[in-house]
Amino acid sequence: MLLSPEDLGAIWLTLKLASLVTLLLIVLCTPLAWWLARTQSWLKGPINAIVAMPLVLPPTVLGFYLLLLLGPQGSVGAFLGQIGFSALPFSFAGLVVASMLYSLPFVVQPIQNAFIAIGTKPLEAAATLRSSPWDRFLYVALPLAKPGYISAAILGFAHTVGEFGVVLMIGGNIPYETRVISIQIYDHVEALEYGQAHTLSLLMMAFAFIVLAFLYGNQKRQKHHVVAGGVL
Amino acid sequence: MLLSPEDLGAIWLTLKLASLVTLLLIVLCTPLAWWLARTQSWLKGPINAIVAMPLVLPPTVLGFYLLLLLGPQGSVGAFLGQIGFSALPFSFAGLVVASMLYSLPFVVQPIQNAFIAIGTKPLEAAATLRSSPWDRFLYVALPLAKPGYISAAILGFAHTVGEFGVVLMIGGNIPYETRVISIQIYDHVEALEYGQAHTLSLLMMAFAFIVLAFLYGNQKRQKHHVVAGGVL
Amino acid sequence: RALHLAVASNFIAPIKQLAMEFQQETGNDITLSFGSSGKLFAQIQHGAPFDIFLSADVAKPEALIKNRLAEPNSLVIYAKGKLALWSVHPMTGSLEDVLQRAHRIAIANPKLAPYGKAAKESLMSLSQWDTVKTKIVQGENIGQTYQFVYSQNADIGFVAYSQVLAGDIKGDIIAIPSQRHSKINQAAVVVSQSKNKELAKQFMAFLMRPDIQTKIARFGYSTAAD
Amino acid sequence: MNLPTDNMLCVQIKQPATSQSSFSLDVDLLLPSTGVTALFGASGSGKTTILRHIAGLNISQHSHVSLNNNIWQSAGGSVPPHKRPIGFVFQEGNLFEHLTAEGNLRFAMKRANTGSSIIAFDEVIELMNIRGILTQFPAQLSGGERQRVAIARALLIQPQLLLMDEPLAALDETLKQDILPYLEALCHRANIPILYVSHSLDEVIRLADHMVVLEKGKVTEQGAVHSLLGKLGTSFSRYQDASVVISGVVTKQEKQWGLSWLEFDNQTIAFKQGNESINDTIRLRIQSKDVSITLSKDNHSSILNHIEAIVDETERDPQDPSTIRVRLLAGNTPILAKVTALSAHRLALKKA
Amino acid sequence: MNLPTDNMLCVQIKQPATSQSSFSLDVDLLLPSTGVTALFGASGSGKTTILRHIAGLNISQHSHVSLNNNIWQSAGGSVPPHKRPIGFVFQEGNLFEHLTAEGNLRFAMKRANTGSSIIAFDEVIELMNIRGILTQFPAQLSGGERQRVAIARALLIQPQLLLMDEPLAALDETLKQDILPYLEALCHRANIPILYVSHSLDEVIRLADHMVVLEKGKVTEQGAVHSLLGKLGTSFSRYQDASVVISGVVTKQEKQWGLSWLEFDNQTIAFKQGNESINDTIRLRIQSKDVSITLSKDNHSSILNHIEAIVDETERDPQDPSTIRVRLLAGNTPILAKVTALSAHRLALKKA
Ligand SMILES: Nc1ncnc2c1ncn2[C@@H]1O[C@H](COP(=O)(O)OP(=O)(O)OP(=O)(O)O)[C@@H](O)[C@H]1O
Ligand SMILES: Nc1ncnc2c1ncn2[C@@H]1O[C@H](COP(=O)(O)OP(=O)(O)OP(=O)(O)O)[C@@H](O)[C@H]1O
Ligand SMILES: [Mg+2]
Ligand SMILES: [Mg+2]
Repeated sequence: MLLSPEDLGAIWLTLKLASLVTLLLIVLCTPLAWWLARTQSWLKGPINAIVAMPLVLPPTVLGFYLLLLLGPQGSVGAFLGQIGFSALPFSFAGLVVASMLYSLPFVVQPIQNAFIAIGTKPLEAAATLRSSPWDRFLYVALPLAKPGYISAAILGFAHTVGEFGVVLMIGGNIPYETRVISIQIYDHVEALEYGQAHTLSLLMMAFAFIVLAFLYGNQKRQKHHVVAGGVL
Repeated sequence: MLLSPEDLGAIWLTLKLASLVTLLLIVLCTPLAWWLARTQSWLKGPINAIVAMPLVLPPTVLGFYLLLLLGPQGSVGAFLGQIGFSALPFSFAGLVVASMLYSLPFVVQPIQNAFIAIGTKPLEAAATLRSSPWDRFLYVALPLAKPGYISAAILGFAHTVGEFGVVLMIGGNIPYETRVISIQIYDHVEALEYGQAHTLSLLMMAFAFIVLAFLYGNQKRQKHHVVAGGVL
Repeated sequence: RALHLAVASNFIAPIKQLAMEFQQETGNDITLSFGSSGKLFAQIQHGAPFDIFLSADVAKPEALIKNRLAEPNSLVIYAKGKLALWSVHPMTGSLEDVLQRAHRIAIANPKLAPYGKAAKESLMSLSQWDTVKTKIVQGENIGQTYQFVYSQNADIGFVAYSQVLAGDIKGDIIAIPSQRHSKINQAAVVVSQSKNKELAKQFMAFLMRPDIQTKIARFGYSTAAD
Repeated sequence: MNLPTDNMLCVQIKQPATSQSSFSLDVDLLLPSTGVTALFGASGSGKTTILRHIAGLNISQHSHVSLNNNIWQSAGGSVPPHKRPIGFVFQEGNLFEHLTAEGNLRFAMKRANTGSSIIAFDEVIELMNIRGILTQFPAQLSGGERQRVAIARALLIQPQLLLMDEPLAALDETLKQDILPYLEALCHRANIPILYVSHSLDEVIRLADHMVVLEKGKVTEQGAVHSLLGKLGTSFSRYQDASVVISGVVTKQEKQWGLSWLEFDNQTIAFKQGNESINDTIRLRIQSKDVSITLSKDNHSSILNHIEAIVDETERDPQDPSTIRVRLLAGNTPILAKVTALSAHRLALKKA
Repeated sequence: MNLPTDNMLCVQIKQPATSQSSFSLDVDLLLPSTGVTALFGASGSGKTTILRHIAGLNISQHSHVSLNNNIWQSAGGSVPPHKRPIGFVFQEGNLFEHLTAEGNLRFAMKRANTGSSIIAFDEVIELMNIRGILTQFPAQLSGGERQRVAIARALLIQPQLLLMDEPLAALDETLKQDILPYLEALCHRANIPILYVSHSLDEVIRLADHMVVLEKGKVTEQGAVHSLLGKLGTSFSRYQDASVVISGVVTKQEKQWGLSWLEFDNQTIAFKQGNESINDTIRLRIQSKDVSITLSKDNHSSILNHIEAIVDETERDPQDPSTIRVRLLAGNTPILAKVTALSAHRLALKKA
């Protein structure tokens, strides 16, 4: 099973992309999920819906709209250009942004639900123990929301690895820069190089399986430290 | 804003597909999520990982493998053929199966987390009230897991609507039968019929926005019926 | 029974019109399915219910015949693509100047798309490939390549002449001489499993009729006769 | 085993210590399946764990649980919790958060054994004084309100055995005074045995016929409350308010004074009239600290009851040198008195 | 307002009824910011809600809360809960499920006001008897163990005001006996005022200097325990065990008998020796049911204390016709006695 340097490059790029996207998403989604979990504002419904919106479009089409938006003619692209950013399309940074947008709901939702499940009691207890909002968020809410974070990380990571349409559009399939492994496999399939496609797919699934099985295995039934002899 | 009969057909097909897939997934994922939430078995990690596996492959590639598997030469396809089923690829039934596979983790995960968050206490209380395992599942676990179900339904539905690669590959893009709206939009873009693509995309987003905003708006902070004057 | 055509995505616009005409002429319904040639190929291999396959290249129909999945003698070249260098903005100076000035040059994936292969060959024959290699971004197919230029993320791109004709932005075009690259022939075959071979053959004949070939040319292709 | 376990609640539990917890439980109880049995013991002694085993929420291989010869748990297997005809009032309430108070009660009523609807909805609501809060969700209830709903819920399942884990801890005196007599009456009327965990000796003595004292997962005392209270020097008498329970027949009632008289062992004693009638056999508890000893019969005191007795035994409390416990015998009936050492000295109390 | 609120805990809360709940709270309390104040009232009367307002967990616009002139809540704004120097023992414990017992305590210690580390870790652990369970998670603790950890946690935050919502409800007598005196000593030593919700009059009287009686969200009585207990006919005296508290000076101690003598109003009374010393001023509670009235001084009884008093007032309990409450005056000190109507009749007790 020999991998070409291009395959290796794609694997490396994929890992880098998926890790970075997952990490950034978790950081960025945390305040959003927190707000969504606690707010009584009427904005909650609409914002939740907006978060899920990118899902509804076919990825390549979403990619096309992103191209329009981020291109020199697009409102966002023009603005970024003005403040001195280099263009996002066809760059690794662009891949990161696009993947984040597309995997957003899979990270927000589990975290949000985990925050909801905590309720107010532990936070109230912390507040009476001189724990500031920030402190109680870090030391009470976050640890209690751990299962949600694991779910979010898994879904976000896996979805970014497999994501393809958006990445293809925004990335421009540049070897060693934006050609991730999913594009590489896709190319093999389209070029009828089925043997290479199988090899890469298998490799990817095996790797993912090991990572995920490990992550899940570590996800304990945190809520209830096993009751001696408990039956339910 | 005029929609062609093909557009309307695609819309109808999409709604049918997404609703059916979401419904079936919720029904099928419930026992799986329940088992995953409660078991101490070592199989938990691996099975959880397997559920997330389809995510890791690019959708068209996944579709390709499904085609291999479900086609007349494929092991599953041959078996289904022998027991008298018509072939799944290029049929609506095939779309349903493929979409379910692909959206599975987004439905399993939120439900599983919701079940974990319930803990054993309410179930124990129910057991002492002559509630059989089945009864307490229906009348205690399910209602308490409601936020998880809403998340699962939203993610599953949205993901199925936007899904495209798998559906294109397994469905064969047959109008009125397997050409869902995401493929239709894709075709419009490919044919450079950008106007029609924009119209359909907008329509789809608007529709999804309304449905999601409504769903989320109804998702109350169930866990805590608002405390009069509570500040946290 | 309707005749079921599997058509490469780059031929969506012409085939829609031709199918309508065929329906009017013969009263036979036509169903159209689109996709990349590679996908359609894989689908036919696994029992897709298509009668005719209109590919974007010749290799895949030939491969189908070789695998006994298509009728041996049914292969026809129904269209020949014309490659064009396209930009939304005016292009001045020689082709070389234009290529040197550009920041991003869009081409279709040479491995997958005939237009991509042609673009690469043209660049090589112009001895430009090595100097512009790093500026190239690849679309998965010719449709994406067009979108790169359309959205101006790439300043120029090698697209199909047919696309520029169909699109709402005309911009500036430089035609690439066809001798700089191998032919962009698009071939069609009748699928072996078709249960509608008579009608299929009828459609193949229709497709190659001179008046129809002229119509195809109007979409920006060279005709089979050229 | 050929024990006569016909009308018995038989509970043998061996729960070994685990890596999770150093706590181990090893008890062997044979309790009458009528009346109230109190489970008494320090915090962490295993009271809740025993109830969980009886309910089938915990199981351990080497346990045996049976009620009236219906085996719930043995080496041969285990009846699942929902098939055991019990009612369980949890220490923490455990109401269903997704249902209103009324929803919680209806949940129980729908699943109740309809054959034996002895306990009526309205009656329970009234007693627990929860009519006003029926539409509220548990998160909107006060601690005591939650506890009352939990008791009501456990009653409405129409149990054949009621397991109550400190059911009245969060309730005030007044409510306790309303609820306790009802529980007492209930266990007689419906013949429902109650296993009752409580820290309040008052409650225990008021309610219980039988009692089990636990210490670190082991039983240190068990028997009729009657006899346990009369014994000096048991681990039980360390608990502040040693007392005895006497049984007798009601012989006289004077409505004018709100008093009834009980006759036992040829002695009479007046007590506050309740709903007993003449010739009823009833039990009274006499706390040792309420008993004073006098050598002469004095008629100028507001103390109404005078019982002739002889000193049977005196014991100094090792932890409290100021106090002497005196065991008296009024005929054959033991009575305990707690007096200061100084008084005992002055009166020269010693075994007769 | 120009009230002298320097050493006062000032609590005015107006929480109107909402669509969620028909309960409304309207209280106006001015409490001394030293010693123990008991909050007493039926289940659902609003005790927990008051504590939540003081802690800042509930806020309402029309409230005013201040301690020693530090305003925590007023129309002008609200100090957030984590900036109020309080310790809160919740009725339900509310331990952090993701931390061990020790983790819960360390959480508090890390955030404690380091300036005033009066309460030491080891001391608290020892007192609460929780050393053995420090490594366990809350889900692995018994009810009483959880409650003890919660108390320890609230103490280790080194509060300047301790809010305790039935902290001892799940604890047994023995533990209570260990913990109560400590709390008592603590509030003196560290000068930490305690607001204490309890259903147990025993606890209240043992601990409290001041007391507030709540009914349906309104204050019906408030004042020094001392004076409230002596008043007849207050809503408070409906609670079973009316009593008085007398203050006096310790004049004599006899180790041999484990007794001390208290002198008040020219009378002496013996009591069980504690850690008081000669000349200390201390308080004793005398329960009305422990007081009997005799017309002659009789030396043959084990009753040690005899106090000369005159009958000041008698009152029949409307709910219990068998009982008469008698208010006596020993000098100027009121003493309550609860006797049977029959005895009162026999002794012909009436206002002197
Ligand atoms: N979150 C809430 N929403 C609506 N009503 C509430 C809420 N919390 C409490 N109540 C109501 O407010 C009243 C007072 O409650 P609170 O908890 O203060 O009572 P309490 O005096 O502490 O009672 P207990 O001794 O039973 O704990 C109760 O009638 C209760 O039903
Ligand atoms: N799930 C568990 N895992 C490990 N240890 C436990 C668990 N539950 C209880 N224990 C331990 O078992 C012992 C007995 O607990 P149990 O709840 O039976 O006590 P209890 O007598 O009900 O006490 P309390 O009066 O405080 O409620 C305690 O020491 C406790 O720490
Ligand atoms: Mg317990
Ligand atoms: Mg309360």
